[in-house]
Amino acid sequence: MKRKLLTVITEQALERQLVQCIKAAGAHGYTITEARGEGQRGVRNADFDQGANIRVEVVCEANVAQQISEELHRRYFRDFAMVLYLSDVEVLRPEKF
Amino acid sequence: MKRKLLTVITEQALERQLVQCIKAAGAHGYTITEARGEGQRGVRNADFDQGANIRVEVVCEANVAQQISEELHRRYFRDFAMVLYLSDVEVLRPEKF
Amino acid sequence: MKRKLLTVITEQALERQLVQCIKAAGAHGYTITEARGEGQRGVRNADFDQGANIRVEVVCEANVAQQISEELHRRYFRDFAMVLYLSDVEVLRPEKF
Amino acid sequence: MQLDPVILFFLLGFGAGLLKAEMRLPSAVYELLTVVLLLSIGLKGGMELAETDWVRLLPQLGGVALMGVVLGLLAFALLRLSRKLPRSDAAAIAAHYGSVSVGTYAVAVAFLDTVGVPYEAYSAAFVVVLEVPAILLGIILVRGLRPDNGWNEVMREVFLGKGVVLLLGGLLIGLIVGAEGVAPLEPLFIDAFKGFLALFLLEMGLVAASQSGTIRRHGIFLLAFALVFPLLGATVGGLTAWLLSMSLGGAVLLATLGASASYIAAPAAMRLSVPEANPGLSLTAALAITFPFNVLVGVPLYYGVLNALYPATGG
Amino acid sequence: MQLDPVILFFLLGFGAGLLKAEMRLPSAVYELLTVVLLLSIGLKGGMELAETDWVRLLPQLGGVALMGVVLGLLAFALLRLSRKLPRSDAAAIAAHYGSVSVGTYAVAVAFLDTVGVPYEAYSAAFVVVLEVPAILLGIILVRGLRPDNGWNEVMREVFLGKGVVLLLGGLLIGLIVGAEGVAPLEPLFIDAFKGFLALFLLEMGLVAASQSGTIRRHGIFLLAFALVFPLLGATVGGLTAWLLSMSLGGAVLLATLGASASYIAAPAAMRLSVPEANPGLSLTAALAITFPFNVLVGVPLYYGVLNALYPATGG
Amino acid sequence: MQLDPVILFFLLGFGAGLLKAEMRLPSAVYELLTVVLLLSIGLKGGMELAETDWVRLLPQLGGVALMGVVLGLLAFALLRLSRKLPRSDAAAIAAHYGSVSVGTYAVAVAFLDTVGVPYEAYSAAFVVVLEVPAILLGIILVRGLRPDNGWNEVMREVFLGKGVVLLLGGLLIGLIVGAEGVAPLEPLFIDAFKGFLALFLLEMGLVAASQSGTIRRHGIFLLAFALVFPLLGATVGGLTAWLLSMSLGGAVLLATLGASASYIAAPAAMRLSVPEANPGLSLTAALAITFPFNVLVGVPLYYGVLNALYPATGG
Ligand SMILES: Nc1ncnc2c1ncn2[C@@H]1O[C@H](COP(=O)(O)O)[C@@H](O)[C@H]1O
Ligand SMILES: Nc1ncnc2c1ncn2[C@@H]1O[C@H](COP(=O)(O)O)[C@@H](O)[C@H]1O
Ligand SMILES: Nc1ncnc2c1ncn2[C@@H]1O[C@H](COP(=O)(O)O)[C@@H](O)[C@H]1O
Ligand code: NA
Ligand code: NA
Ligand code: NA
Repeated sequence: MKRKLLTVITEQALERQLVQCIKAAGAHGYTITEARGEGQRGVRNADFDQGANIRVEVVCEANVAQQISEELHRRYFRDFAMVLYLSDVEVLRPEKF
Repeated sequence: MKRKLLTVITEQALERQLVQCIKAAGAHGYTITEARGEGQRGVRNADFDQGANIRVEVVCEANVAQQISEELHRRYFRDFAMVLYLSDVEVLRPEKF
Repeated sequence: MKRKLLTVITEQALERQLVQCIKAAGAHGYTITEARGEGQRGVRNADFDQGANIRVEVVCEANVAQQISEELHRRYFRDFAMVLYLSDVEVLRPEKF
Repeated sequence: MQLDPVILFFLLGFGAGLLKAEMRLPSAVYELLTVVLLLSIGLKGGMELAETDWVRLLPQLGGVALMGVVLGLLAFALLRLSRKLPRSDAAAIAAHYGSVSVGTYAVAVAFLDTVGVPYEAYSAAFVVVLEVPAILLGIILVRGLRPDNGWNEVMREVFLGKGVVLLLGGLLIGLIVGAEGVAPLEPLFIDAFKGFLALFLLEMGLVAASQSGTIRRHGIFLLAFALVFPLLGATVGGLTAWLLSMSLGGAVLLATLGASASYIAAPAAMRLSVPEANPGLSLTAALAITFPFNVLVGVPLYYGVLNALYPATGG
Repeated sequence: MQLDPVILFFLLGFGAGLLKAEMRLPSAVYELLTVVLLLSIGLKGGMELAETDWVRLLPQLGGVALMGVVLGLLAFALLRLSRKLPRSDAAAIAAHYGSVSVGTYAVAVAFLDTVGVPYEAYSAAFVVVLEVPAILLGIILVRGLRPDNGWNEVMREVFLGKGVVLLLGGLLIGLIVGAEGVAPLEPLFIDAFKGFLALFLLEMGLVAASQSGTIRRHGIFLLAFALVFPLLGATVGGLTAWLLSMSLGGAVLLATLGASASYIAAPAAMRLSVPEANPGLSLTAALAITFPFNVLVGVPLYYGVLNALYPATGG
Repeated sequence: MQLDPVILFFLLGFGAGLLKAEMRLPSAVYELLTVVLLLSIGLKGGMELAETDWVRLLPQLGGVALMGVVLGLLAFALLRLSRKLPRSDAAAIAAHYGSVSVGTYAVAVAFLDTVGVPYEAYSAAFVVVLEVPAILLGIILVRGLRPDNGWNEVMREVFLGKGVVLLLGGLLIGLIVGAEGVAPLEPLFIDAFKGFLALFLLEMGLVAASQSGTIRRHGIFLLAFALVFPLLGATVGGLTAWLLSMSLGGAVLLATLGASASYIAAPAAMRLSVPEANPGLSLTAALAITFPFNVLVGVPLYYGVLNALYPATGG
C-alpha cells in the first residue's frame, strides 16, 4: 500500500515541538536519528552541544504529511535551520500508518 | 538501474537475526544507523540500554526485498516493535546489489 | 517540486573530500549520519576508530546529483568502500536546493 | 538509620527525572560506569579470594545458585496463583527476580562501608552465580527444553553478558595478582568507587523516573508484587547466608541479592527467548519499583533486621 | 602573574583547533566532564555551607540575583544605544552576559587554589542564583510578559537545565552529609577536579577555535563588546562582593561571574523563546571571545586589581 | 617473568572477544582513554624534561627519527624481496612498522614501573618523533614526491593527528609548569594511569579479537612478518638506545617502540594517501598480531634480553 515518507532535518532544540506537531496531525509514529550537516544557516555539527541536527522520519498518509509540512513551514522556517522533503513508500501493514 | 530500498526500523536486540535474514535472502549488503522513535509499542529511546532502535537499509532487487519483508513479517511482527517500508531507487553499479 | 535525493554510504575517512565534491558540484547542503554496515569490502562497524561509515544525503537538482555521482565514481569507487543511490523527492521550497 | 551520600544522588536523579529536567548522562557514560563498577566489585572480591582458602567456597556456590532457582520458582508460583498474568509474563518476571542486580549489590557494599560493618567481599562470586540460573529457569518454564533460538544462542546470551564476564574477569584478575598486584589499579577502581557509584545512581534515578510513568499503566498488582517480593527474597537470602555461615555483612549482601531484580541480563535474554512476554511489565517492576525500593528502603531495612536477629557467629 | 597549568590545556586545545588538528573529545565525554565539574563545585560549596550559618546567606542571594538583572539591563542598554542591533539580538546577548558561565567560575576557583587565596566555596550558590534572572529578563525585553511558548515551558527550560539542577543538587547533598559524608566521594569529585577541568578546557579550546572563524563575520562591534563588557561586569561583581562583605577570594569569584557570559543555559533558552535572534551572534561573543578572554586574561587581571584595591576585611 | 595486572585485562578482553561476549566499550570511552593516556605520558615526560638539560637531547631526536626511517626501509625491503605483495601494500605496511604504537609504549612503561626499573620518561618525545617519518616514507615509496592529495593535506593529516598533538602538548605543559605545577593534575593523569591503561587494554583485547578472524584470510606470510619483524625492530631500538647512552629502562622503551606498529596514525594517513593499498592487511598485522605479541610476549622478552646483555652504564 502506498504511503508518504516525510523527512525533516532540523535543529535538535526543536525535537519536543516537532513530536507534538507530528502527533497532533494524526501520524502514528516517527523515527529520529542524530545528524549533522550544512545548509543555508551554515555548518551544524555535533561539535558543540547546541549545534547538532536531528533527522526525523514519518511514514503516514499523504494528507497528514501535507499537514505536518505546512504546519512546520508556518511555524519554524523563518527562524530555524530546517529542511523537509517527501517521497513515496510502500508499506506492508497500512493500518499501522 | 532500478532497485528497491528496504528500510526496517526495529529493536536493537534483533540486529543479529536481522542481518542473518538479510544475507539468507541474498542481499549483498546493508547499512545500520542508531535510531529512536515512537510507534504502537510506545516510546523507544536511547535513554536506557534496552530501549533503542536500529534503522536498517538494504538496497536490493525487488524479489529479495519482498522475501526479506515477508520473512520479517512472519517471524517478528507479532512480538517486536518493527516498521518496514519499501521505495524505488536508482543505482549506478547494479552488479553490487 | 521534484528534486533528487542522493544517498552515499562510504568510509568516514572520506568525509572532507566528499563535502568538497558536493559543494563543487553546486549542491546547497548535505546531511550526515553515522552508520555501519556490510558490503563487498566486508563488515565496517564502529567497533574501532577506522572502521565506521558515514551516510550522506544531498537533496539537489537531477543534473547536480548526476555530476556528484559521476565524480565520486571516478575518484573513489576503485579503492574505497562506497555505495550510492538516487531517489525522487518532493520539496516545498525548491529555491533551497 | 545511616544516610549514605550516594543515595542522595539517586534521589537527585529521580527528582530531576520527575521534573523532566534537561539532563541525561549519555549512554556511553552509563556504559563506562557499569564497566568500572563491575570490575571494581570483581577485583575487590578477587583480592579477598587470594587470601582465602577459596576452594572451600566452591560447594557454597552451588547452594547460592540453588537459591536463585528457588526464588525464581517462588516468584513464578506466586504470579501464576494470582491468575493475573499469562504464563510467559509470569515466567519472564520470575527470571528477573530470581536473577540479581549488580547496581543494588554495589549500593549494599557502599552502605556496609559507611556503617563500618565488615563483609565477605568474595560475595561478588555469588553475584556471578546468581545471575544466570533463574534466567534459564524462566526460559524453560515457557519453552520447555527447546527454546526457539536454540540453547547455543541462549547460553551465549546468558553467560556472555557483560555482567558475568566483567565480574568473573575482575575476580580472576584479583585472585591471580592479589592485593599487591591490584594496588596500582586502586586509584581508579577502588578509591573512586563511591564517586562512580554516585554518578551511576544519578543516572539510575533519571532512568527510574522516566520509567515510573509506566507503573500506573500496569496496575496495582505489579506494584504490590515488586514491593513485597523483595522482602521474601531478602528473607531467603538471609537464611542462605546463615546456612553458609557468613558474617552479618555477608548476610546483608545476600539478602540484598535475594531482594534485587535483574534489569540488564534478564531483560535482554527474555526479549529474545520469550519474546511474547511483555518487556514493559518486568522492566517496570525491576527498574522503576524494586530498584528504588531496595536502594532507599530495602538495604537499610535488611541491615536493621539482620543486625537485630542475625546470630553473632553466623549459622 | 601566576600560571595555572589548566590554562595551558585551553591553549593546547585552542591551538590544535586553529590548526584543524584531527582531534575532538566526543560529546559524551564533554557531557561527563560537565556533570562532574558541576557536582564537584556544588559539593564543595555544600560542605562549606554545612559549617556555616547559611540561613544568614539567604538575603545575600537576593542581592546577587539583582546583580544579574542589573548586568543584563546594562548590556541591553549599551547594545541598544549603539543602534547596531535589533531589539531581539540585543536582548539575547544581554541574557547571555547577565547570566554566567560555570566553566569560567571553575577556572577562577582553580586559579585561587593555585595562588593559595582562600575563598567562599559557597559562592557556588551564587552561580545558581545568577544563572536564571538575566535569561528571564532577556525574554521579557522582547516578548513582554507573554512568551510564545508560554511561561511554563520557559520556566522548565530555564530552571531545569543541568547547570541549576546539578549545582543545586551538589550543594544540597554537600549540605546534608557534610564534609565527613562527602569524604568517600572525594577521590573522584575533589581530588580529580583539576584533571577534569584540564580536559574540559582542552575541549573548550577546540570549541572556541572552531567558533573563532565566525568572529570576523560579525564585525568589530561584537568583538569590542565581548572584550569590554567583561570589565564592566567584573567591576559590578567586585562591588557586589564588597557590599556583601566577602573575602578577597570571594570578590575574585563574583567579579569573574559578573564578567562571564553563559554559553549553555542562555543559548538553549533564547533559541526557543526568542528564535528570531541570531544565535550565532551571542554564541560567538560568549564562547569565542569572552570565554577565552576571561580564562587567559580576565581571571588573573581581576585578581591583580582586587588584590591591590580590595579592603582587607571586606566591605 | 613478572606479571603485570594490566596484561590480564588485555587477555580478559581478548577472551571475551573470541567468545563473542555481549560487551564493548563505546567509542567515546575509547577516545577518552586514548586522550588521557597520551596526555599522561606526555606530562610525565615533560616533568622530567623540566629537570633535564633538554637542549642536549635535541640532536638525539634526529637519531631517533632516523631509526624510524631505517625501520620503514627495512620492512619495505623485506616485504618486496619476498615478492608476495604489490609495492603499495609493502609501502603501507612499512609505514605502520616504521611508525609506533603509543598503547604498546604505555604497556612497557607500566611494565618497568612494576618491575621497578627506572627509565627516561622523556622518551615520550621519542614517541612523537617516531610517529611521523615512516609514514612520509611510505607515501613517498609509492607516490614519489607528488602525493595525490598534495603535501599540505598529507602534512596536516600526519602532524596533526591526536597522537602527535596530545603527546607534544603534554610534553610542553609538563616542561613549562614542572613537577610542582603538574601536582594538582596527578590524581587523574598520574595516579589513575594504570587503571585507565587497564580499561584501554580491555578494549584493545576486544578489538584484537574481533580483528583476529582476518588473520587467516591474509595467510601465513603476514603472520610470520608480524611476529618476526618486531624482533628486528626491538634489536634496532635497543642498539639505538645504546648509541644514545640511555639507561636499561630507556633501552626497553626504545626496543618496544622499534618493535611496535602504528594502528592509529598510519592507517588513517595511508588510507587517504595510498588508497590502493589494502587497509585490512596492515591493520590485521599491526593490531591483531603485533600488538598482542608485544603486549604479552615482546615487552617482557625485550626486558629479559636487555637485562642480560645491556651494558650497565649505557653505550
Ligand atoms: N540540500 C540539502 N540536502 C540535504 N540536507 C540538507 C540540504 N540543505 C540543508 N540540509 C540539512 O538541513 C539542515 C538545515 O538546513 P538550512 O535550514 O538550509 O540551514 C542542514 O544543517 C543540513 O543538515
Ligand atoms: N509512522 C511511523 N513513521 C516512522 N517511523 C515509525 C512509525 N511508526 C513506528 N515507527 C518506528 O518504528 C518503531 C517500532 O514501531 P512500532 O512497532 O509501531 O512500535 C518505532 O519505535 C519508531 O521508531
Ligand atoms: N546492498 C546494500 N544495501 C545497503 N547498504 C549497502 C549495501 N551494500 C553496501 N552497503 C553499505 O555501503 C558500505 C560500503 O559498501 P561496499 O563498498 O560494498 O563495501 C557498506 O559498509 C554498507 O554500509
Ligand atoms: Na533476586
Ligand atoms: Na555575567
Ligand atoms: Na616500530
